[in-house]
Amino acid sequence: MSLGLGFDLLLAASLLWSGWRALSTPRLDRALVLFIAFGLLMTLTWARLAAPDIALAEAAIGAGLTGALLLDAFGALQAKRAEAEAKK
Amino acid sequence: MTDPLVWLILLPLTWASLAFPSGPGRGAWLAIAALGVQLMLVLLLVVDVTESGILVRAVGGWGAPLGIDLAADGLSVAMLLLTQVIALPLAIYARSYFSATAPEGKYFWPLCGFLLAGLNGLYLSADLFNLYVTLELVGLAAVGLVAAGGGARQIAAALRYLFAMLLGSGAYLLAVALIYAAYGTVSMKTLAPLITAEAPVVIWLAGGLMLAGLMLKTALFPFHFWLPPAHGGASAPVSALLSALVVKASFYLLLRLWLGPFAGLTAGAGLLGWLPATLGALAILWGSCQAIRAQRIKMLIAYSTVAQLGYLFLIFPLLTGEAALRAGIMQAFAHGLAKAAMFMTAGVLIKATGQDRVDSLAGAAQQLPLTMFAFGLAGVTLTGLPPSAGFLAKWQLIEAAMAQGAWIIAVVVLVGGLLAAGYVFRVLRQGFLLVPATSADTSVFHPLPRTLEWMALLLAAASVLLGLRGVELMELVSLGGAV
Amino acid sequence: MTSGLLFACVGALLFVMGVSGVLLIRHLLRRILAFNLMGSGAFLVLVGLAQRHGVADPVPQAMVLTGIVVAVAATALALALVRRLHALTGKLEPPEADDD
Amino acid sequence: MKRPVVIPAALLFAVVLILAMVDLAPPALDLRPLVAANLASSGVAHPVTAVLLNYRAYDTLLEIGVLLLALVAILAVSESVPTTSSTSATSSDLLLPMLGRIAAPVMVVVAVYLLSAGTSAPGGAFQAGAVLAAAAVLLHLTGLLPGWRQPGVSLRWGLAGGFLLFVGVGAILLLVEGDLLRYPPDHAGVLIFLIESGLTLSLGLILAGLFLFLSHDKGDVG
Amino acid sequence: MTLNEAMPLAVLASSLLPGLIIFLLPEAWIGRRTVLNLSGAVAKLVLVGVLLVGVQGGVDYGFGYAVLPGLDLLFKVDALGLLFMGLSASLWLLTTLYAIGYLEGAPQRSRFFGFFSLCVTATMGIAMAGNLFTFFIFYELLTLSTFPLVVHRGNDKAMNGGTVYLAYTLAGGALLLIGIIWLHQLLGHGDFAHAGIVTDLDPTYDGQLKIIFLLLIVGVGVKAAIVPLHGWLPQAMVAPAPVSALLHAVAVVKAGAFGVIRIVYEIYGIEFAHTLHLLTPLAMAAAVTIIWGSLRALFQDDLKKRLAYSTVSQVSYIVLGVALFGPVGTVGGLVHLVHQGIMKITLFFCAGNYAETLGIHKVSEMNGVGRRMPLTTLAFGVAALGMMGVPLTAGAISKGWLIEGARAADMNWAIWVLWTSSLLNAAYFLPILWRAGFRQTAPPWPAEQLARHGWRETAWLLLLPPLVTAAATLAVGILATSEFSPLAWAQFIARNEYRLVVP
Repeated sequence: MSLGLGFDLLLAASLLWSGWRALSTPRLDRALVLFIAFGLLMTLTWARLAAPDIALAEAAIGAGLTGALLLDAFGALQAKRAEAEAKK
Repeated sequence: MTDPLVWLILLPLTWASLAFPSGPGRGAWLAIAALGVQLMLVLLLVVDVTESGILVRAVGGWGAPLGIDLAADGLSVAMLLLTQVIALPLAIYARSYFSATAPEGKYFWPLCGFLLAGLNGLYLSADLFNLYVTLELVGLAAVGLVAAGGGARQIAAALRYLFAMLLGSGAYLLAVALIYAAYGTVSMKTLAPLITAEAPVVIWLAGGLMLAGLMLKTALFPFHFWLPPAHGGASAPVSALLSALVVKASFYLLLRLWLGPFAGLTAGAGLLGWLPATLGALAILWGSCQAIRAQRIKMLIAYSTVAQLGYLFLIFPLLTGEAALRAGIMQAFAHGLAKAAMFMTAGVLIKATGQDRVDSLAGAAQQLPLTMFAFGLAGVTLTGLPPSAGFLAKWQLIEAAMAQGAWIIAVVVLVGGLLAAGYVFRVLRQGFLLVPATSADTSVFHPLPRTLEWMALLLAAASVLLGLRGVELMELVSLGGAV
Repeated sequence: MTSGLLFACVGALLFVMGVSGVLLIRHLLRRILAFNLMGSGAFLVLVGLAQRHGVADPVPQAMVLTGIVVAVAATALALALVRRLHALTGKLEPPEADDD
Repeated sequence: MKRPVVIPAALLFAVVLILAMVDLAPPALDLRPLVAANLASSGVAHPVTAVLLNYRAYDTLLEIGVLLLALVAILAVSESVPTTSSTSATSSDLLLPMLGRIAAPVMVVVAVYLLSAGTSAPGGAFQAGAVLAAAAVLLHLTGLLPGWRQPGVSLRWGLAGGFLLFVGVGAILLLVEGDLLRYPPDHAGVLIFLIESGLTLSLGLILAGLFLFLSHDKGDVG
Repeated sequence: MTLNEAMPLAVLASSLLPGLIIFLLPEAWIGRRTVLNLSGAVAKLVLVGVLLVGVQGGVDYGFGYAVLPGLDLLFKVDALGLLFMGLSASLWLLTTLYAIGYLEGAPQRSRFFGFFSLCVTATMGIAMAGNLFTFFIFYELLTLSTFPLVVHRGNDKAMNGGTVYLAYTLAGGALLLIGIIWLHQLLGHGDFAHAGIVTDLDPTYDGQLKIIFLLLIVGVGVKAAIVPLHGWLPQAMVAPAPVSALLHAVAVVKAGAFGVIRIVYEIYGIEFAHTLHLLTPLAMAAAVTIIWGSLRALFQDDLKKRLAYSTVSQVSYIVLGVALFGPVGTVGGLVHLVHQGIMKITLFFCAGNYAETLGIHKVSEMNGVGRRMPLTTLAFGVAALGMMGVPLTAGAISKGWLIEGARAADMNWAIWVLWTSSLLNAAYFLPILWRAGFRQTAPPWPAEQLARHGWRETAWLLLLPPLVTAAATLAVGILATSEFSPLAWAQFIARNEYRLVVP
């Protein structure tokens, strides 16, 4: 059992775990953070698969931009909700 | 020098991306002019294919399997022809339909251009991964059109539509991944001889994924849930575009895969064709019954689309003979032309009365005779009554079914025709009904540009007239086997 | 087992997880997450399975680059729709199927 | 109610799929030698870039189309209510604007590097465009760049320009060389670099736009 | 394209083109519409006349082209078709005149006349169809173009009548379609040929051929209103009088009867149909229809409904004539196709006149109407006597030939059916005549709309057509043995086309 395989197994497990938790965790903000973590793990995975181009793109687009989009949407929705509650 | 095949993709891409910077609501004339050119290009292509058979173009000059091939045979040229023939009148209609300030028309032209480019690209592509990109182009453009400028109901419909599209193309992409892993190529031409009945399990899984994904995208029962709200909720030109053309694209792709690269699997498993056929039969019955019950006129037409798509899938068990393929393409033409016309008339009726309930149509035959006549003609085609393209489709389908002893298909086709008459004549009946002028629920009819009515009539008449001369189209379809 | 094959298997699981999520989850933001998991799964299968013998293959890698861009386009459109729906109805779940 | 059907089916599918994948024989066809053999005439030295912008450049062309289309669709969906310029809430913080001022130029430099590196090493128009977009997002988050409303003419041309350039080059090559996007080997490198530069700019704008248009649309209607 | 090829198309165009143009004419352009209508009708009559002379001289008129690979749209003019065309063309002219008078001032006349012309086009297409495919196309076109006429009044009653009409005819059409395609499947074509086309098939197909026969006959039987497929006909009487007159007394029901003739003689061949034992059941169905229709007519107070049930009964005379295996019966059936049309259209014209002039819709309202409207009542009387089979009328000729035919075929029960039917005819027509002629008037009339102008009891456009057809009823009866009578033409068909020895 090489070090590489061990790392791969760990990475695989973390990928599955973070993906699973991103869907199942009750709190939305945590889900989003987990999703961004998932994106970063994907970046590592691409690096492990000798695909540096995809790793770069995943980091910038997959984790970065998608994460930013999601967080921004979440923030806007929270603000809206808070506003609505304040009105009550 | 002039290569109609490639220009059919480049031209819509160009006018779509020029219409966007020109500004909201702009680009109509550009689009109409370009669509006129596209129509001529596709006619040139028909001539080319008739003369020299299958045309293949290697993008970048590399050729499959390293590069991407574009290919045109009778089947794809027929679909291209259908697309441009419907798109041009539809564009003229849309120009009159969207007022300068209408929010739903703001970015209609760029979205429409990308949609048409995606469709043309899809019909011409011979590369499985490239097809995935065209599928996404078509799907996202369609979703954007449905959602554009809409209220909550439309947005919700668009979301449902979007997720259905994404699920479908996701399944398709996974299948492409499996195929690439198994054979090292995604070129249809290279794959066709490789995939045999002894293919590894992943190929069967890939085939299943593609089948499921494309059935979802074509809204085959029971995957039809997304279609009625999306097609019924969008603005009339968009509904026409979607119902007439977009759903046909995924059907075409399924057919192409079935007859092309996957022929080795589908020919071996004779019973496989009965799966889509059974679902198609259920779609006809279910969709028609829902259409008969529908209260809103566009919902009625949308459910009719669910039903009419069912006919397309009845051909799968019969594909061992060429007659079934012809029947399918004839049905695609019949439904495309008629359904575009029908949604266009619905747009006129809704604009004129300001209401969209079937019950509010009383007196329409008197106020908008041209529109009601167009609706009637389109209805004749959908019902499959002669002389219409729908009738020829039905005739060939029943004949093909009987030739192979598949009686049940013949029966389903006939019952479907009677059910279609049920919902078509429900609308006509209401339109012919005269209500006393004093009655409170008399609809007020607003004057509209005549272009709207004439374009609907044009397409409806085309759907009927095709029923008097289908030889050329059927011969074109037979020039086949690009893959 | 090469890392290619391993990650292809992970990809398969992620894909299945994503599809189930899109089908079962009603909350729209999470559904978008699920769609992205599904996409990532398919990408992993594409590259991983092609490289199951341990040699890098540029063709599927380029395909995945294309796929990632398409996925982000779809995600952005989905988010735009969700935000619009939320603005109009205040809800983050699609309304029940209205068939008429 | 769907749960009892979907989950077992999904699990079953996953198991069958994984078993089948493990079982899979090596493919009959291997494109890698082909990719490598034609690298010399492709105009770039990095195989992934060669696939992206030469062998399968048509995919890339359509993909940029998808991206531009998504942006147009987002604009079509979002309400064009002119909101007062969203002065970011973070303006009280002095550190962030500073960071933005310093980081943004650095990121532009990184983008240019990625773009030029793409011909021979990992990187290219996408990555560079993404970094540009990230710079714009950063500027927005630090309050230096307001959220975009309905785009003006020059912005719209900027968004569509890269794609139009790509289509234009493709069309000219079709007319001159006879095939869509067939680069003459001598000029392939230059043409690809030209396309990539245009794409980097437009991709940066589009990707930033995906964020900034959405971000502007807080959905305050009625 | 030669002139002989163009003739069938010209016949179609003479009503199709005016019809399409009329659709687009503004409502107020009465003059131009009338000119178009009449010139189309006259042109058609002239064309049919030319064809009559040509066919008698042995000229072939035909035109065809492929709609689908292996499937042709085929037109062919033969003597049998001309029998139907001659009837329709002459009655179209008269009915157009009548309709112009009838609909004066009514709304939606452009639509009415447009669809009216389409109906006649469809009828001509049915008559000239050279194969089953073409026949079916025009058969369904007839359904479609009559629907707007049935629902023309636009009230709920009209809508319901229209719905029933559609339900029957579309379902019948579906069965017909499946029969036709099945036959195509077996033969590879469906062209009409005078000796039948299925005889070449292996005897193992006899079972299938019997089922196909049933499908085909049920399909056309709906329009021919064979019991129990007749339910739509009385319902469709909500249509305006010209529609009832031309379409539901002549074009639609005759299209069904005509279809029966084509199927029995030119698809199966009379000999082969006899060998398959198909004729006796057909004759039985016709007999049941004849009796049942007459019985129902007896109990109708609504005048148009009584006429409608009478139609149900009378159309089956034609079917009976066909099913009587023998030349005499054939001639009787063929000639009745024309004679019944002339008589029945007279009756409907008169019924329309009563309704339009005085508002009379029911038999019980007709007391003394003969004094108020003597000419109309005279025409009605002539036609009613003809229907009963009184000598010197058209009806006497056809009934005579039918009875002779039944005797020649050794089907004595059919003679009884014909006699019973004649008695029943008398039972439902004589009371009407008696009321009209001898009962005292109990004014006022339900709704008197048109005043009397001297001898003109109603508008002259309403009066002229029934008088002409009533005169024709007598003429074809008295001059039956002359060279140009319908009877002579029916004998010509039987002799020249079906190679029968006609006495």
